[in-house]
Amino acid sequence: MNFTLFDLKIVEYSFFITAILVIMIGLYGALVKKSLIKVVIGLSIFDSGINLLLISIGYITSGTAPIFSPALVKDMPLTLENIKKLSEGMVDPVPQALVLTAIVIGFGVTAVALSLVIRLYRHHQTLNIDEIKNLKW
Amino acid sequence: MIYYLILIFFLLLLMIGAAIYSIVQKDLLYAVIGTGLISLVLSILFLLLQAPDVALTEAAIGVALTTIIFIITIKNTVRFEDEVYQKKPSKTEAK
Amino acid sequence: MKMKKILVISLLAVFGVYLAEVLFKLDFGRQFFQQGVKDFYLITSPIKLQVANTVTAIVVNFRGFDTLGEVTVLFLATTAMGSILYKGRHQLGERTVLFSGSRIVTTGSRLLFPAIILLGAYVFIHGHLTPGGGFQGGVIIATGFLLMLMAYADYTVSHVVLSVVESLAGITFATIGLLGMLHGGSFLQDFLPNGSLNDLLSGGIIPIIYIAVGFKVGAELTGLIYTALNEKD
Amino acid sequence: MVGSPVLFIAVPLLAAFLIPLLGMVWKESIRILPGLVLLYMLVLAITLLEQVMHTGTIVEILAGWKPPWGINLVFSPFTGILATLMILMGFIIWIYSYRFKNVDFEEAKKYFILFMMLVTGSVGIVLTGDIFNQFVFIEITSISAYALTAFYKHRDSAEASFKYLMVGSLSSMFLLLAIILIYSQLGTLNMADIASKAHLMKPEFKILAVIFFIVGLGIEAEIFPLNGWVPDAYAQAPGPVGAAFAGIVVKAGVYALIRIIFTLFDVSGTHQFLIVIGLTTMIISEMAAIRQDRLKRMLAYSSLGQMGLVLVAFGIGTEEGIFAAMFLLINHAIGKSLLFLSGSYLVYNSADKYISETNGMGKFLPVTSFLFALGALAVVGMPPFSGFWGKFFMMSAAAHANMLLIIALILSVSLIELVYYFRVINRIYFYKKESHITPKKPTVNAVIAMATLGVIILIIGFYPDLISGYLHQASQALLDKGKYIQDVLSTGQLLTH
Repeated sequence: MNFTLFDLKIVEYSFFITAILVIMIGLYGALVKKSLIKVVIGLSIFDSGINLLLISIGYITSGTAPIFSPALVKDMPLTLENIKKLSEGMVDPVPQALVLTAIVIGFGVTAVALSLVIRLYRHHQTLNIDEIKNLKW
Repeated sequence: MIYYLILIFFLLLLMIGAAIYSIVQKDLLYAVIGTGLISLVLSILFLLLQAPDVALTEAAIGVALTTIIFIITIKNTVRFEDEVYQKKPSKTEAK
Repeated sequence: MKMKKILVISLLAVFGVYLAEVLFKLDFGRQFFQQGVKDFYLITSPIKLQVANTVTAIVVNFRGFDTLGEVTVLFLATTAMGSILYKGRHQLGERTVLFSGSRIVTTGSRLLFPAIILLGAYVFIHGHLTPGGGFQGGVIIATGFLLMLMAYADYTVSHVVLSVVESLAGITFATIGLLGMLHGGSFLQDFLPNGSLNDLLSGGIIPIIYIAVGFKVGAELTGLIYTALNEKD
Repeated sequence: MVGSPVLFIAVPLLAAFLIPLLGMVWKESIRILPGLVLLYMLVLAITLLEQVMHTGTIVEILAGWKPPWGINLVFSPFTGILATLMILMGFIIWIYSYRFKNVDFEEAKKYFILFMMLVTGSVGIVLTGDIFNQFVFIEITSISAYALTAFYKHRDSAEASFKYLMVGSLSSMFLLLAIILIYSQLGTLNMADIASKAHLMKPEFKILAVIFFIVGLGIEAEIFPLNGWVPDAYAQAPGPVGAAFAGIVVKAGVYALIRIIFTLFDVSGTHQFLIVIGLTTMIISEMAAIRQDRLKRMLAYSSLGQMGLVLVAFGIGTEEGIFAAMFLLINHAIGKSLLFLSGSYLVYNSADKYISETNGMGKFLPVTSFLFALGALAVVGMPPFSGFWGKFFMMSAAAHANMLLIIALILSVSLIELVYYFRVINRIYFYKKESHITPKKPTVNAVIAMATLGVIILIIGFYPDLISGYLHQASQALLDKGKYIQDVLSTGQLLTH
């Protein structure tokens, strides 16, 4: 296999590679960083990477969005065959539905995490993990 | 086609770059803007991957709301990762 | 300290390479399974449900139970944030984080605010036709309120109104589910006429649920931002 | 029709949305409504359980679509018993905490909403038959748990909660990765459908998915490397919440893990993995428990050890082993909750909750002390109480499976448990009270709740046959994978209108 820059193969894998890299960067931030806000930033980057991975797994080359818009179905009888033919060229809607849910849930968790950060700052006057160590980690 | 590929590569690199930037940057406010940028790029990528619903959600939640919640938190706490630079007098001293 | 960093990076590298190795067995841009649930969704949605946007059909109809859970997660996040930041009965109602805007900002915001609310309402009412839906519309509405909160230092939102809207919308969602149960025997079952494809009044219960979700998400997120802004240092 | 399993989710959700409205009009309703809902759920659960034992698994279709396409709830003997146990514990803990935060209306409202959703989320994890739906319920449970852990406003609770949140959200993202790996290979999210198609998955995907699932669910199931948050969360949370963690949330996590390993995939070696990880969890936690000087941390470590024991029992994999595991699970839920509930009164007025501060409480709090001792004896496994039967069945299962090393380890671990619980009981009854501690009398509802748990322990201890019939059916239901798949996938026609 020869990977030239414009070889389609590498473009395709580049989505996976990016998603994995972003996941790694987010995990690194969440595990290593000392500032609590940085840790939460790491978590949210991790979340973004996973969402990208999910959507790119559902992608179909030169597919259309899974919406039967008026432009798509105009003057075409809505028979089973027509719909089947249209739907073959559509990307997978299920990962999109899952990501929709995952984004909202991720936002909820981030909000709770940040309110905990505010609470911790109120008690300790610092956000450094090393100084907030009343409990053993 | 080639422009399309260049656009995709640019966006992917921008996303990785923004992720590294927001982890490395010591000023948390800039780091948060970096995460906002990740979400923005991500939502354009979703659009290119034919997921307009998700793109809309990511744009609204990731770019606007997450960023603003982070900014509110930073306003309530500290702005810098190394708190040596911290300008804000701590509350206990003020009292 | 250095050791920990090196350890974490090497662990992550191993993990990443392994994950990449497995994922590269998938061909990007191709479907990997023979027969999945998606074919059924893509065909049933336009033909039987008359819903143009398949993602909406999945989110609200086929997997509507997930959406109920998701709305609950947001509701719980708001409650949790209120509970975590709560400091006692006598310390509510003052803004702590103030963004004071110039006259241009305030006038512009006042001009934009109705437009944003309208856009949000459009997005969740047309959730079954165009991209978007209850969540997106609700978030857009919340950003409208966010804009006002940023422009005016003394802009307030009534907690009572927010909580009433939120509760009523949630009750509507759950009640529609129970009505479906009375009508057809299963929770969240579609019991309204489906109309025809790409009509505004189509898709059975989907528009109603999405309007409820839109109100609920809008109220919840506005409340969430407002709680965070009112946090006292 | 008495009702259907979906009411276990729909009714509490409706009530949770209703509580803020009702609270504006009638303040007491925020306390009463969750109790009424839990009582209703309990009645419904018992009726349905009785029905299921005679007629077989109920599969509830949601939104009118047959299983591979829609989400479904499965109320089998196995899931039914777990759900009933959780709801029962939820109801008893509600009785205990009825007067919680009596002065502060806002706080009480949030507590009751979050507590009710904690129970509902756990029940949802157990009942659902869809992996993504399970993920949503896990998030509902976790967010309630984070908020409840940080409920008291003293300084360490937020830290414990943040720790929990970090581990929890990282592992829930791994769960999402596992779900998408499965979806990319099979194109379905339904558990039964996945189980019937699992052989179509490429092996490396299967292994990676199982690893991600174990990482993602291990946090709720509290298996060894992922349970660093547990002692802090249990110790910092309010007493009833600690009891709810031990009695409800862990059970849901263990269930999810067991479902993945027993039903979804048959990767070789997972049973041995369960035994190894269970033994490690058990030994390390019991070693840690004996070194603790704070009561709640000791209880938390002891809880971890017990859950390790349950995992070992599941890992034996025979019907007898699963039966023993179910028995241990029920005993752990009841006994450990009783310990947490009564223990939090024993150290009520001390700041640091040291074990030494329970000295001489036997004289001042006779009922609470007696119930604590009862719970401790039940958890250790002394003969006339419920725990004895669990350990007895477990050992006989291990003996039949020729795993004699396990028997030796269980016996030695029981000895350790005996030592540290007797240390506490000894202090309660035979030491002189420390002068700076003023004991707090438990309220009437707390006494009722604790006494109910004590009575259940005694009843199960003397008449184990009362539940063993149900448990045998439950363990058969878990092992019979083919029947599960058939039950789910053959449900109902495609409902249309």
